Amino acid sequence: MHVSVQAEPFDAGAELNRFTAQVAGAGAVVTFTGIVRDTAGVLSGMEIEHYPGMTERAIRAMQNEATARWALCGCLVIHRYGALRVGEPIMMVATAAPHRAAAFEAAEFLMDYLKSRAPFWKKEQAAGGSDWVAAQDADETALCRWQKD
Amino acid sequence: MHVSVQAEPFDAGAELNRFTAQVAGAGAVVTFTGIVRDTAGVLSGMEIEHYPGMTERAIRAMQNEATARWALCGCLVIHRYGALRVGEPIMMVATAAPHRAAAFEAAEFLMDYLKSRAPFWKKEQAAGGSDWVAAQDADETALCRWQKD
Amino acid sequence: MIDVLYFAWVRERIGLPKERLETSAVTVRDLIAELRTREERYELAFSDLRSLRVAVDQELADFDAPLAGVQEVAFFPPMTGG
Amino acid sequence: MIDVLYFAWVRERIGLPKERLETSAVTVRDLIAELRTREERYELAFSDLRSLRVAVDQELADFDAPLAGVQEVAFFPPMTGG
Repeated sequence: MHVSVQAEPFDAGAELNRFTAQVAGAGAVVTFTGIVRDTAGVLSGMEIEHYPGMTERAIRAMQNEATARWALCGCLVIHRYGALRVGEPIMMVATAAPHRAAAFEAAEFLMDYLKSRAPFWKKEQAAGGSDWVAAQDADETALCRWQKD
Repeated sequence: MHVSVQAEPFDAGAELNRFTAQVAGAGAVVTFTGIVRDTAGVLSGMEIEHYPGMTERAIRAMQNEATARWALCGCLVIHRYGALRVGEPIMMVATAAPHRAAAFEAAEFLMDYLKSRAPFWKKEQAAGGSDWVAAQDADETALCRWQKD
Repeated sequence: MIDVLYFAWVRERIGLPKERLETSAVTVRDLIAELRTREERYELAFSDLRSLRVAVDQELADFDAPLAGVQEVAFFPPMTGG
Repeated sequence: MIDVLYFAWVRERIGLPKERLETSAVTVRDLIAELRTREERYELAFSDLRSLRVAVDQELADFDAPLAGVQEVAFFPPMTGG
């Protein structure tokens, strides 16, 4: 289980290979990489603010829950903050499990929680100014899927 | 859209980076890597047989359907055949989409179809002999999720 | 003339990966019936159709698929890729 | 004494990331009421509680969370990570 909250860019491919080499007994590895996307062709970059201390704590709690719930062989979260350029990776999640369903579900669980429960705030920068990204109702709704009955 | 059916091992990290560099407009990249797993600690390796010609054709049909259904920015499938050792990668899927839900769903769709609808057959090798891997009912059931009403 | 291909344990039971046959079979099912009468090893390979899958010209098909104009038929167990 | 932290547009509206306060507030809601009476910029930041989230000692909390023994309270908009 590894978490890194960092300002520097990272190499998703190198992280995937390092992760896979470390997990024992896994038959399935899933990764998610989030990339700064210039939706409207006007973005010059992105600034991410976070809450040092709480961020790592919140991510570790999510990793603990995912690891226990899906019996993961391994679990990685990298998330950047600070100034990011269009096309750069924002964050990455990797999960390893004996079978594919567990690896996929755990990765989606981590993504849904990182979206709405880890203290990061994105600000998009364009020529006309900069704006905080609004939280999506859909992201809040996505969490319902993981409620235990 | 890229498909490679090959005997040689591949570098999943390098493939992820190459894939990400090629897709334009994607905010989300999901990968799945399948690894030869020694469940019982007795496996010496795996042999994968396939149906040259039909394999590529079947995978391309799955990629076409996934690309249309989830409006993918890109889609990659690599699958090996021949002799594989424990711990080696068997296959890899990568999907790129504007948002995470589409990238995850398309990757799971491709995996479910590759499991049961692409002409590959796995034979596990152990000290005591070798045996064809039996198809799982669960893999057949998984396909129901993707039926359109 | 039609090419008939065998994969995995079907290939192992029959003892060859491919053969070229002259047949008057109208459907896949007819072809299987014809093959089963040939030799013990075919009877063994085709004894349980529930554990067999068939592709006609490289597309998955039913046992009732017609063979008119078909160049290639393949028999194999359920697939285990991924 | 309690540390009060502000993030994203809450920080921008109030104009500082952190301050140390003497307060007799019993709950988060009491603290917000206290802050709103201070200056226009606080009133502006706390005018719509539905668009605010709060963490108490680095754990997400309700506005009714008690402040006894608490060292750090943070106010921020809904999170947008991932």
